Parts: sequence; structure tokens; C-alpha cells
Amino acid sequence: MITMPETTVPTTPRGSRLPSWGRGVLWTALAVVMLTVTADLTGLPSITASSTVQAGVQLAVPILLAGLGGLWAERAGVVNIGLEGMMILGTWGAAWAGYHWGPVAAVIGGAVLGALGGLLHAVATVSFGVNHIVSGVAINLLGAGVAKYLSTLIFFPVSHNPRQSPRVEPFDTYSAQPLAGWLADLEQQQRYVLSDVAGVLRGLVSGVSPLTMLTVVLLVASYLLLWHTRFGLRLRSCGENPVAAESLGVNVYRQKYLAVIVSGALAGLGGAAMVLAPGQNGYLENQTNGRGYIGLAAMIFGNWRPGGLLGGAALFGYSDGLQTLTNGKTVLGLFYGVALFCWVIMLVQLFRKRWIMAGVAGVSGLVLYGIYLAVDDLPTELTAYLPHIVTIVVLAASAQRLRMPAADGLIYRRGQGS
Amino acid sequence: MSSPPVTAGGATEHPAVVLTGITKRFPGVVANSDIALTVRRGEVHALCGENGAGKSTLMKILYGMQQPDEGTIEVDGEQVRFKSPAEAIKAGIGMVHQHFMLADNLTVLENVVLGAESLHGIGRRARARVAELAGRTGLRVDPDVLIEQLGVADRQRVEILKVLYRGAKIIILDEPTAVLVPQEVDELFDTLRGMREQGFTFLFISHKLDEVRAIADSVTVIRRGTTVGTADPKSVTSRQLAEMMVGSELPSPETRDSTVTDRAVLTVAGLRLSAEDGSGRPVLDEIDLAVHAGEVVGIAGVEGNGQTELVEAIMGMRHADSGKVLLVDRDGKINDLTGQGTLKRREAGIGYVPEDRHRHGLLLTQSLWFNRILGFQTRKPTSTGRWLDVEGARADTRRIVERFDVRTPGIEVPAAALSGGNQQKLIVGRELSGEPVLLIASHPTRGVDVGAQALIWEQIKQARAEGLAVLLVSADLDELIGLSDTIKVMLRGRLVADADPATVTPEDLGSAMTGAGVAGGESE
Amino acid sequence: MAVALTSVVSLAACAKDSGGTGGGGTNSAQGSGCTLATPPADAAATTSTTTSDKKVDASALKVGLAYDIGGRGDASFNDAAAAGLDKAKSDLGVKEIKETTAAPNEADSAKEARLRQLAQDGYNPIITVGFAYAPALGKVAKEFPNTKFAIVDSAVDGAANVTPLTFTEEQGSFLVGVIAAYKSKSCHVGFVGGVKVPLIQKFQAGFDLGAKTAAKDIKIEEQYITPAGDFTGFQAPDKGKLKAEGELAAGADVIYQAAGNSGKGIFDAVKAKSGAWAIGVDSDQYKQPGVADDKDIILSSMMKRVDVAVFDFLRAVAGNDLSALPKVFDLAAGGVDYSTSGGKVDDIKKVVDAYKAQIVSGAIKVPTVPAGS
Amino acid sequence: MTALRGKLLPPVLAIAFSALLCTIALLISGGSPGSALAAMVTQVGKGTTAVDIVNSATIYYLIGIAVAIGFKMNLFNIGVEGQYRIGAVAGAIVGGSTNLPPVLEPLLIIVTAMVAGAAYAAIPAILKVTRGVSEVITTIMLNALSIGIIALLISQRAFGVLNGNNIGTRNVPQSGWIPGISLGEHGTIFGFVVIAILAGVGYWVMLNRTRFGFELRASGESPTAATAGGVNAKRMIVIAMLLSGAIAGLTALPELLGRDHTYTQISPQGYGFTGIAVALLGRNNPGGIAFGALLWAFLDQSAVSLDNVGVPREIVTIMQGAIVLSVVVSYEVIRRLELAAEQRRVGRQLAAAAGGAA
Repeated sequence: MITMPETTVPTTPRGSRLPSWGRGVLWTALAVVMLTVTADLTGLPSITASSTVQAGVQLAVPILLAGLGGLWAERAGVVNIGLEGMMILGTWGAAWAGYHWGPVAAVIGGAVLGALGGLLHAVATVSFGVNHIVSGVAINLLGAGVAKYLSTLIFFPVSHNPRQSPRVEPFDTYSAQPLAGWLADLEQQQRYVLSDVAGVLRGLVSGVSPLTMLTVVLLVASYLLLWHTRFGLRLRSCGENPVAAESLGVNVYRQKYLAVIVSGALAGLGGAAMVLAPGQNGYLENQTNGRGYIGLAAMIFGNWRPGGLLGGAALFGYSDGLQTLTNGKTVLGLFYGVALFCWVIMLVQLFRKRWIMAGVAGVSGLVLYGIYLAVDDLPTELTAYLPHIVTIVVLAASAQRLRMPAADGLIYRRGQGS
Repeated sequence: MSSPPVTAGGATEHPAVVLTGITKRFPGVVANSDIALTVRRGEVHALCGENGAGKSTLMKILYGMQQPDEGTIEVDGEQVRFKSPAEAIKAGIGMVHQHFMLADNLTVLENVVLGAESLHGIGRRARARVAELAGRTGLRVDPDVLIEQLGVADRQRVEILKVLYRGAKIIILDEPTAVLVPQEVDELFDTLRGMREQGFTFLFISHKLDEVRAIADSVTVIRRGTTVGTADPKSVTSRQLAEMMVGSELPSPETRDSTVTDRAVLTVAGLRLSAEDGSGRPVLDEIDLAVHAGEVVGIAGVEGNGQTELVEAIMGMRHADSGKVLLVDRDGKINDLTGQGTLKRREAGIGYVPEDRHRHGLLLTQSLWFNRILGFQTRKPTSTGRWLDVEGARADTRRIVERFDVRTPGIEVPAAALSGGNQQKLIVGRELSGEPVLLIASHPTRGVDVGAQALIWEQIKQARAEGLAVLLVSADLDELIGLSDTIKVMLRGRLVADADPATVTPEDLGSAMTGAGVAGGESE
Repeated sequence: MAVALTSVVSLAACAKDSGGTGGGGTNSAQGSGCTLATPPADAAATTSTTTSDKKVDASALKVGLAYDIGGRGDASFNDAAAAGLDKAKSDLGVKEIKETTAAPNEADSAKEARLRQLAQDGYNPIITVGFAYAPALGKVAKEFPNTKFAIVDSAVDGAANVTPLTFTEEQGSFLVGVIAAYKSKSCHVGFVGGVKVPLIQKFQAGFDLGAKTAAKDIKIEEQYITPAGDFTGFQAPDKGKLKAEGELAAGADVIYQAAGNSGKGIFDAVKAKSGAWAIGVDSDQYKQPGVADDKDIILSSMMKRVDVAVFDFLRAVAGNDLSALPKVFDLAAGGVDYSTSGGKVDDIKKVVDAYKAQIVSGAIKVPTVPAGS
Repeated sequence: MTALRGKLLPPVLAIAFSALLCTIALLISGGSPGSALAAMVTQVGKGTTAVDIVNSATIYYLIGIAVAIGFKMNLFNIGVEGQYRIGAVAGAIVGGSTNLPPVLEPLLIIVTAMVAGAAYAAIPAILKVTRGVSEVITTIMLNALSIGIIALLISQRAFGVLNGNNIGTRNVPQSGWIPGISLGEHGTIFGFVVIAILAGVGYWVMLNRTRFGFELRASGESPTAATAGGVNAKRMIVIAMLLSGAIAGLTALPELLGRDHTYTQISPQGYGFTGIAVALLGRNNPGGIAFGALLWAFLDQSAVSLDNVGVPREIVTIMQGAIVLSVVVSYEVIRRLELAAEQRRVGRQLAAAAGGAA
């Protein structure tokens, strides 16, 4: 009467053998090798020039901070599309405090104003149960409006320009000497591959602002805090199953409030990073220019993990830096690099016997290589939006492998769990 | 207090829990009214009552998730007032919810220590403590696996571990057996008995009377939000208990005579479906199935073995990798539904009572007549092709309300305003309105009151008698055995056994559901 | 993670970058400069400013001024217009003045409303700053035929009461192109535009030709901060700095900027690189307070005399003789020019003036569109 | 009655709340709220302001509808900004290079703009249903990219012509213009207002009387229940997105066909976010959106007058942001209160019925 089923349950763990940091190192190394090879084969040294990397770092910092803000909020279950608005508030706060009391005050001012935006989002989404995206969009409108008004009211008399703050003193920058100097020499020598790697490394260790260091510290601290402390466990449980968390005595509202306020503060810091960016030295209307959204995308790309977020922010910062510093030809050179990358993926997939994926990767590589050969320049009208295009392409390629916190974006009402 | 608490043991010892005069009102309903309950230390105290009687509300009050409007709670002789679960936990009360309160993406250890990190941290000491508890009670689970990889029985172990970890001495179990097969129930009861010896007190909520009689030391019955009385389960009969619960005999799903014909309405052949996580693991594997006109085919299985996927694959809500689905309509025309969308399948004559009425059955904030259109947006009387027939929908909704005894003040109220039983009656009414040739009913009476349950059973029987083919999925083995003409057992995505409802016992079925009597077989 | 930590630790321990030069910048511009073309025969430039000494009293005028986005204080052409107005106030006795400013992204109807309001309130003349006003002005000017309008940077067809105040930015840019070629040690110069719009491309076109005319082998970098339509390019000094750094890294050592507020960042980038020069735009930026920190690296500036045009227009209206105004404020009319403040181009002034004479005489024609775009 | 209250109360509360907020902001900054309000209200009667409000509202209404179509099924088409601009520039290019007789020419332009808007909306729709990429992120990125695409299209290398210092598409021939309704010195109302009204009526009918509208609403309310009810979620996403993009494509046409006749580098941007705000204000309801569009247009157009009373007109942007935020909050609160009230009412009636029967 009973047909016996097979007794083994296929419960092979899905993770790979490498620990996650190991994979990060591997990916980073792979990316650097790819860029190096590309730079040498295409004869476009700016792909690995220290100036490109340095610009990339500078442009990645606000994105990283905004993304970190997104990470905090979404790990606690609140989608924060309002990062952009909080960032704008942060730019105003940073400029105002920075103008009066210098760069350290600017950092604090940015964080405080951003946190206020976060508080607003928390009130709307947590206490009132407003749809998270709706509230976020509204906060973006409000943040822009408030910054505009305050700028007209307070900056205009000093700067004589309603859209701009007076000059804010920036931080001094630091270089890891003598390492940076030594790498500089190496980069100058134009040695095959070696100089490219030196260029990349030099970009990372020279001209570093304290804010960049702070960002790295915050990234590491967020990781430790969220994944290795009781506070973090509680916070993440609110993003996974708030009803369960509440049933265990976790004050879900408080955790969410805290997370979203921290999220706002981090976004505000991102704003401060823009105000203190070299050459900028102040508030300017529209200066965030959608970086809050890109930060969110970087976090999604990073699979709601700090390490992944770092990778995402680095990718966007680098592509933005490259397109800013160079021209269509160099961006076109990237096509070559991405084609190489596709072929590496193809080999990996062939090895894993995933024929379709391998085919897709191989064909994509061919198409990109074809474009590289056929076109000799790209219009700057389009290369200016390289980070945005990269965002779309990267998400399209990776979105299905991602896993967001289970209760992310869901409205949670206290006591209404089953 | 309608009957005095049974006094046993030392007179000086305070009872573990005493509830007096508990009253709780919600918008529109009084959930609890003047409830009295006394639980002695070291006993398993069952709390019986039908769905909607107010058991869960009462337990949430005891656990601090809700506050009573009136009444007092005493724990170990001291009057307490819990503002949150945290305070109840502190007083030594733990609760295992009917719907597990676990975060799928966290590990067992993380789930256990969550909220109680101050006891032993979240690291090595916590792990040691969990291991120690598991050893003492026999609740063994690997602390480092993610919850999503665990089966139902293991999840329940984690839930119990959770409350033990917090030092709970009084443990509320809210319908713990609802999702278990008989063998797992036995295992659970063994664990409970062992723990009772160690001095734990259990409050056991159930409406399965034989289970109550098997495990409980005393039983309190509540009906319509108030206590009817307390009895000794050893001396009371199931029938007496049932009368205390609903005031009359419980309805029975028993069908009388067979109406099975040899006309196959639904034929499923070689159905295969892979898991959505991309692992390629099959969740449905070579399913062959036929349902004939006038026949109820029951699918038995432990939750998570593919029943949901089978139903959704037949409904076209999931796309099978391979396999055929054929449906024969009243005129004998064969419709090949393979690869068709849900709407086409519904139009071909499938009615669908989903297992989760809130997620799949209703648009909660919309009116009843708007809900009537759902699934029928292309058919009369609610629609004329591209255009809706609002008046037709209203009229037909009134008919359903009348015929299926949906208790509502009108058809303009939002579906959310109805009770679970009335919502379910509306869905069943709607799905039987389209002159279906096949009804797929997933857990059609889960969480509804006795009246609605009886009505739904009666309607299914009646439709079956008129030649309807029914595919029934249920976790309630009595319902399954009572209603079905044929029972098929599902295990790990395959139909592994057939059973004859006339002869099979729940225990036999349970053995088959867990894999040929290997107790706990689905977890290693 | 460990890598990141160590790098933070080591960074914290290490050297602060000295203020003037960028991190480890060692490749200061070296080289002997360009092989220069023979400059044209030395001829005195005939700059005929329209200044006539006739005393004009404008105290009866009610002057309305509608600025483009940014308004007074933008350190750019709005400010230049304001300077012309201020001069009219002090020199011509203009008393009654109303200034309004456009909001970012406003519709034409808002501009129309603003102009109509001014005209209805009796302001006459009304000056609008920026070509963005052209469509709105085209309509409003017809409704108020007795009001005299002027528009900076544009012309309005078929409206007799609108005086166009346009400039030959390409001619002035040609001259600073020559300066750049002469001053570059690496024979490699750069241009950074704010937004890639035709107006800014005129600057680039002139600069390119000037540099190429002076030294035909010269390498020229060209960058715009944003494409047309995204006007944040005039408002992004951080991006301007990066753009300039990109050009400097590519080897350019003289950079001409036409980037509005973003110019500040470009100056900062140039200042951080030893041996590099910058060329300013619109006003004599050597004297501009907002960029005073950077005056030592500003070689010269391409001056677009919006202030002169506004002042001249007001005087012409007061004197009731609009015909005296030049049709275009070109090099000959003194509408554009290069600045010599700071004395860094004194050594080549003769050469530049010779080219200037050639342009004024028409011997050199400067295009308004860069080659190849 | 309660339904009407539920619809009207939130916006009223929200406006009151944001007025309060602005009053505080004004008082702190030393302005006078009374005179500011008076200036804004009296501005409506001045010159062409009233007509300008109607004209702006026409534009806001169209884009509000476009956003609302997405919102109705929980699709956040933040990309209307890019879609309307791509639609407008496509319409202007086609209009500038053809010369059909009247009626046909504007029709061609309208269809082109709608198709282009829909095509640009197709990208996020396809990425969402095939790759599972959130439309929120893709549409935001595509908004930025649209600036580059437009810059490329209206450059002289492509379809642009230089007009003074401005660059834009060729002028649409007169046969393509849609004549306005002239009110003499009070200005001219765009003829396109008729099309906007038709779009609103069509939206209402679609939503309440068609199968598609039902499926849209069902998907928005509960995607799972809709799927079980036979609604093809992916198909709905694509259709709703295309429809939203097509309506967005109409947005800039009132100006293009009624006033500017060319699309240039300085043509207005930023209607997209206004559209989102207006749709939120109007709760995706055709009547509500009209109200929201008029309110928004009033605030925008009357803000000019604030300069006269020495109040920074940027106060209006605070007011707008505050209104949107408080409107969504109050809708949510009122919705919840009403549902609870409804449940109470049903419970009471049933109890009464049971009592009567017993």
C-alpha cells in the first residue's frame, strides 16, 4: 500500500565553502586584475590611475553613507527611500554648522539634521503605519523644501546667493606616507601591471579625508553592531519577523525608531560628506543629485550586507569617478573590461555545467566586445550617467539572487500579530 | 466561578495561575467575559473551546500581549498586571504560539536567545545553555541551522526551547498539535509528560477532545468568551465535553453514501515543479491524480510537503516544469489546461477555496460585492467581458449572503468587518456560484466556528451529490477521513500512498504522512 | 574587513597632506612649451568703446531687472548685470529699481507673470538676464509695446521694443586661448565647461581656435560637467574640481573654465598642482572676492562685459537713443576682452593685442561651434 | 456619509496642519503669515494668474493621473519624470519634421508622445517582471538617464536646431498647434485642458466600470488574492506601467502644442515629482487629483506674490512637502479609524439581529 520514499532529504547548505569575507577579497582581487588587464590592453592608463581611484573614493563616500543608512533602516524592516531627503537636510545642517564652527561641527550638524528627517520617517511609518515608500517620497519633497527655505532665509544674507551657503572650511587630508610616495614612484614607472596596481592602491591611501576614515569605521562598526551584539540581533529580528520579536519582549517600535533615526543620521552624514567634499566647501541646492537613491541601490546590490554595500558603493563611485575624470573613449575601454569579465563568468559557469548561464555570459561578452571594436567614442551625454546605467545593469543581473529581510517594507502594528 | 477548582496537593501551595473575572472587549465583539480559571502547579491544564470562543485572547492576556479591561491575574499567589510579554516572561510564563513566532532567516540559536540576551549573552555561553536544556528535555535541534531549513516538528521544538531558555515554569501551548501528525503528537506528549515530572506547568489549548483526554490533568471549557466549567478529563466523555463547548453535539464531516462516478473530471499526469530558490530541488515530483465527478479526493500530508504547491500548480498560480492538467466539463469536452493561466482554468470550471483566505481569498478593505467579482471578472453575472456588471454583482452577492447564511448587515461592508466563519462562507458561496465542475478546497474549515464548519461541510456534500468533483486538502485528519471518498498521502512532493477512508485510522494516516511509520522521519 | 581596519589605523598614523599641493603630486608641469606660430604683425587694437561723454540723467527711469536662476550674488552673469545696474545708479542717478529672480525649473508662465507684473507696475526699461527669458519676453513685449525691454544673451525676433544684448564670447575666448598656448610649458591645455549648451560651446570654440592658431601642435582637453538640460553643472564645484583634476592628470597645465559657480572648484584643482595656471571667465576673476584665495594662479580672465552692456543700455534709454548701442557687444565694442590684472600676461600682451587687432579687423574669423561637434 | 467624510477630512486636516507649520516657520523668521496668505489669495485675481493656475493644473493633472495608475496597483512609477520628457521630446521631434493637416498633425504628435512615454516605461516594467528589479530604483536611474538622452536628441548632431543661444527641436508647424481658449487680458487657457478632462473621465470609467480597472484595483489591494482570482500579475504590471508611461507622455503637450511649439534645453523639468505629490494628495482618485493639481498650481503660481510682502517664496515648498506628508498620515489614520468603526457597527448590528432573533 505504501511506496517507500527515498530517505535522504536534499538539505545541502547553499553557502559556498569560502567565508563571506574571503569571497569579498576574491571579488576585489578579480576586479583589480580585470581593470589592470583592461588598462594595459586598451592603452588607457586612466582606468587604473590613482587620480581615478581617488575621485572614486571621494564620490563613493556619500553613497556608502547613504547606503549604510538604508542598511540600518531596512534591517529593521523599514524601507527608506527618503534617504535622499535626509541627505539634503544633512547638507544644509552640515553647511550651517560647518560655517559657524568648522568641519567637525559640520559632521555633527549633518548627522543631526539627517536624524530629524529619520525621526519624521519613523513617526510616519512606525507610529502611523504609512506606506514606507509613500512616506519616503514625501520626506524627499519636504527635505528639499525645508533646505531650500532655510537656505534662502539663512545663507542668502551671508552668501548673497539663495542656493548656496558661504564657504565651509574642509578637513585636511592625509596620506599614508611613505607608502603613498613609494606607490607614486611605482605608478610613474609605467611598469606592466605593477604600476596599475600601484595606481589603484595609491588612490586608496593618499589624500584621504578624516570623513572617509570615519565612514570606514562606521561601516565596520555597523557590521559588528548589527551582527555580533544583542542590540543588532534585536534590530534584525524586527526586520525578519517583528511579531515574533514582540512576542519575545523586544520593543519593536523602539528598535525601529532607533534604526530609522540612525539611518537618517547616516544619510545626513552622507550629506555632510558632500558639503565637505574637496572643491565643494559648502551647501549648494541639488548637490545631492540623487545620491541617496544610488546609495539605496548600492545596498540592494550588496544584498543588505555591509560588505556587499561596500562593493556596490565602490562600483558606483569608481564608475562616476572614471566618467568624471576622463572621456567617452576611456568609458568605452570599460566595455572591453566588462567583456573580459563576462567571459570569466562564462568559464566559471561552464565549469559548473550551467550551460544557459554560460551562453548568456559569453554572448554578452561578445556583444560588448563588438561595441568596443565598432565604436570609437561614446557621447558624453550618455557617459555622464554611467553610474546610473551601471546601477540598472548590475541590478538586472543580480536582483534575483538577492534576499531582503523578510518583513522589510511591511507595516507592523503593535499587538496585531496573530 | 461556575465550578470549584479541583483541589489536590498541599493546601498551602498557591496555584500556578488564577484568572478571575477577566473581561476583554474589541470593536464590535466581547472576546472574553468574566472568565475564571485556576491552574495548579505541575499539571497539564487543557483549555477547550471552539474557534472564536476566546481562548487565544485569554492566553494573550495572560502573556501580556493584551491587557484585560476587567479582572485580575494571579501568578504563584501574587496579583500581577503584565503590560508586555517581557513582564510575563519575567514572571515565568512562556507561550508557544499556534503560528510559530520564528524569524526564518535567523539561526536556531539566534531565535532562542532573541529578547533574552541578557541571560547568557549571544555567544558561547548561550550555546552551552541551549545544549543543556535540549539534553534535559530531549528537544534536540542543531543551533546553527537557519529556521527556514527546519520542519514543523523541529520548529515547535525551537519554540519550546525558547520559552525554557527564558526560565519559564508555566508554559502556554496554543493548539500545538494542529500542525503535527499523530506520531509527532505522541512524541510531543512524551516530552510534555517528562517535563511535567520536572515541575513545569502547562496550559494546553485545543479543541481536539481525544488529545485533551490523553494529556490533560484537568480541563476548563470556554464558550462564547466565558468559562462554562472545569472537568476531570479522565472521567468526562468527549461527547460531554463537546456539549460543554458548543451546547450540542459537534458536527461530523461524515458522508453517508458514495456518489462517485467513473467520469474523471480532473486528470493530472506527471506534474513536476522545482523549488523557487533555484536549487532545482523538486517540490512536486511526478504527480498523477484523477478526481471523478461526485468524488471527494482528500490529500493528506504534513505541511510543507507540497500540498500547497500542488493546489497552486493545478490552479495555474505556479508554472509546472512538466506534466499535464486536463479538465472535463459538464458536456464532456476535454479542456487541456496545461500552460494556461489561472483565469482560463477558473473559466473552465474550477472553483477554489484557498487555504489562507486573507491572502488569497479576499480583498479585505473592499465591499462584499466587490469581492464577489474576484475570480469572476470575465463571467456573468458580474461582468460582460470587458465591462463590469456592478448591479449583477450586487444582486448575486445578496443571493449568496442569503443562501450561505453569511451574517452581515449588508453587502457594502468591507470583507474585513466579517468574522472568519462568515468570510469563509462568502468564499465558498462565491466559488460554488460559477457552476464549477471541480472544487479545490484547501483547509476549508480552518479557524472557523462550528456553525460555519457544519454549513461548509453540508454545502460540499450537497455539491458532491450533484456531481461536483472535489479536491480536498486538509490538516484535520477527521475532516479528511470523514469527507473523502479517496485519500492520497503526500510526502516530499510525491503522492506516496492511497488510503481508504472507510478503514483507515488517523494513526495509519499519520504513519504514511511521516514516511512509513518512521517517527520524525522528515527531520533526518 | 581586516584590510580596511589596518588601512584606517595606518592612515590615522600618517602624514597630513600639506595644504598647497595635492597628495604626493610630483609631476609638476615640465617642458619647454609649444612651438609657437608667428604672431600677426603688431598692430594696435582699436577698441572703440561706445562711451560718449554726453552727460545723461536717468533719475526719472523706473528700472526693472529680472535675473535668471541664482540672481544677484551668483558671482556670474547675474552679478555682472547687477554691477551694471549699480553703476547706473551711481553714475546716471537711477533711483527706482525693482529686481526679481527666476526660480529653478519654473515654467515660462512664471517668467511671463514676472515680466508682466513689472511692466504693469510701470517699470520701463526692463532688463531680463539670460536667454531663458526669450520665449516669455517674446510674448510680454508684444503686450507692452511702449515699454523698452532688453535681454542679455539672446535676441527676440519680431519685437521692435526688445534690445538684444549679445556678446561674442568666442572672440574673447580666442584671446585667452592664445594666452594659454603661450603660457603652457607642456603645450597641453584644457577647457572645462559647466553645462554643454551652445552658449558655453562658444567659449570652447574660441579657445580651441585661439590655442591652435598660436601653436598648431597643441593638445587640448575638453570637459563639460553636465550635458545640456542638467544645469547643475554650473553649481557643482566638487565635480568641477574633479574634471579639472582629470585634465591636469592627463597633462594639461593651463585650464580655461566657463563653469559658473563650479569654477571655484576648478581653481582649487589648479592651485593644488604646482606650475599650473587657470583662466577665469565672465568678470575679471583676479579681482573677484569669492575666489580671492586663488588669485595667484589666475593668469587672465575672459571678460564678458554684461555690466557694460546693461549700463550702456540704460544710458541709451535715458538719452532716448538706442541706435547708439552696438548690435553685438563684440571685441571691437569692448563687450568682450581679456584681463591683465596680476601682470602675469604682461610679457605677451603685445602678441595677444596683435591677434585682437586681427579679429577686430575681420582677418581672423572665430567660429561659434567647436570643431567636430 | 462616512465615506465622504473619510475622503474630505484628511486633506482638510493636512492643509490645516501644514498651514500651521508654515505659520510657525514664518513667525520664527519674522514674516507675517496673514499678509503672506492675503498676498497669495489676492494674486489669483491679478493679471493672468488665474489662467496660469488652470494651465499648470492641467499639466499636473495629467501627470498625477499617470502616477495614480501605477499607485493603484502599488507600482511606484517614480519614472514619470523621465517618461514625460522623453514623450515630449519625441513628440516635438516628430511634430517638427512633419507637416500634416490640422487635427492629424496634433494627433500624430500626441500618439508619438504617448508611445515614447510608454516605451520608456517599458524598461522598468520588463526588468521588474523578468528580473525582479524594483521599479523604484530603475525608474529613478532612468529619470537621470533621460536628461542625457534628451541632450543627445536635441544636440545639433541629432535633431536640434540653434535659436540664438538656445537649442531645441524644430518648431511644430501651425497645423499641429492646439488653439487655446482666450480670455483676453486674463490670458489663454490651453486647449489641452479638454484632453486632460477626458483623461480624467476615462480614468474613472476604467477604474470603476471595466474588468481591467477591477484587476488593477484588486492587484493593488492584494496581489496574492488577485493572482488567486485569475489576475495575471506580470501582465498587469506591464500594462499598468505602459499605460502610466503613455499618460505621462501627454504631460508636456499642453505647453508644446499650446504655447512653446518646440522642446528646448530649458523646457521645464520636475513635473514628475509634482505628479507624485498630486496623486498622493488626491488619493489616486480622479476628482481628488484634480483638487490636488489645482491646489499645487495655486501654491506655485501665487508664490510670485510673496516676494512683494518680503517673504521668501520657498516657504511654499515647505508647505507643499508638509501637505503631502500630513495628507498620507491622515489618510492612513482615518482609514484605520473608519475600518474599526465599521467593524464595530457590523458587530453591533449583528448582535442586535441575534438579540432580536433570540
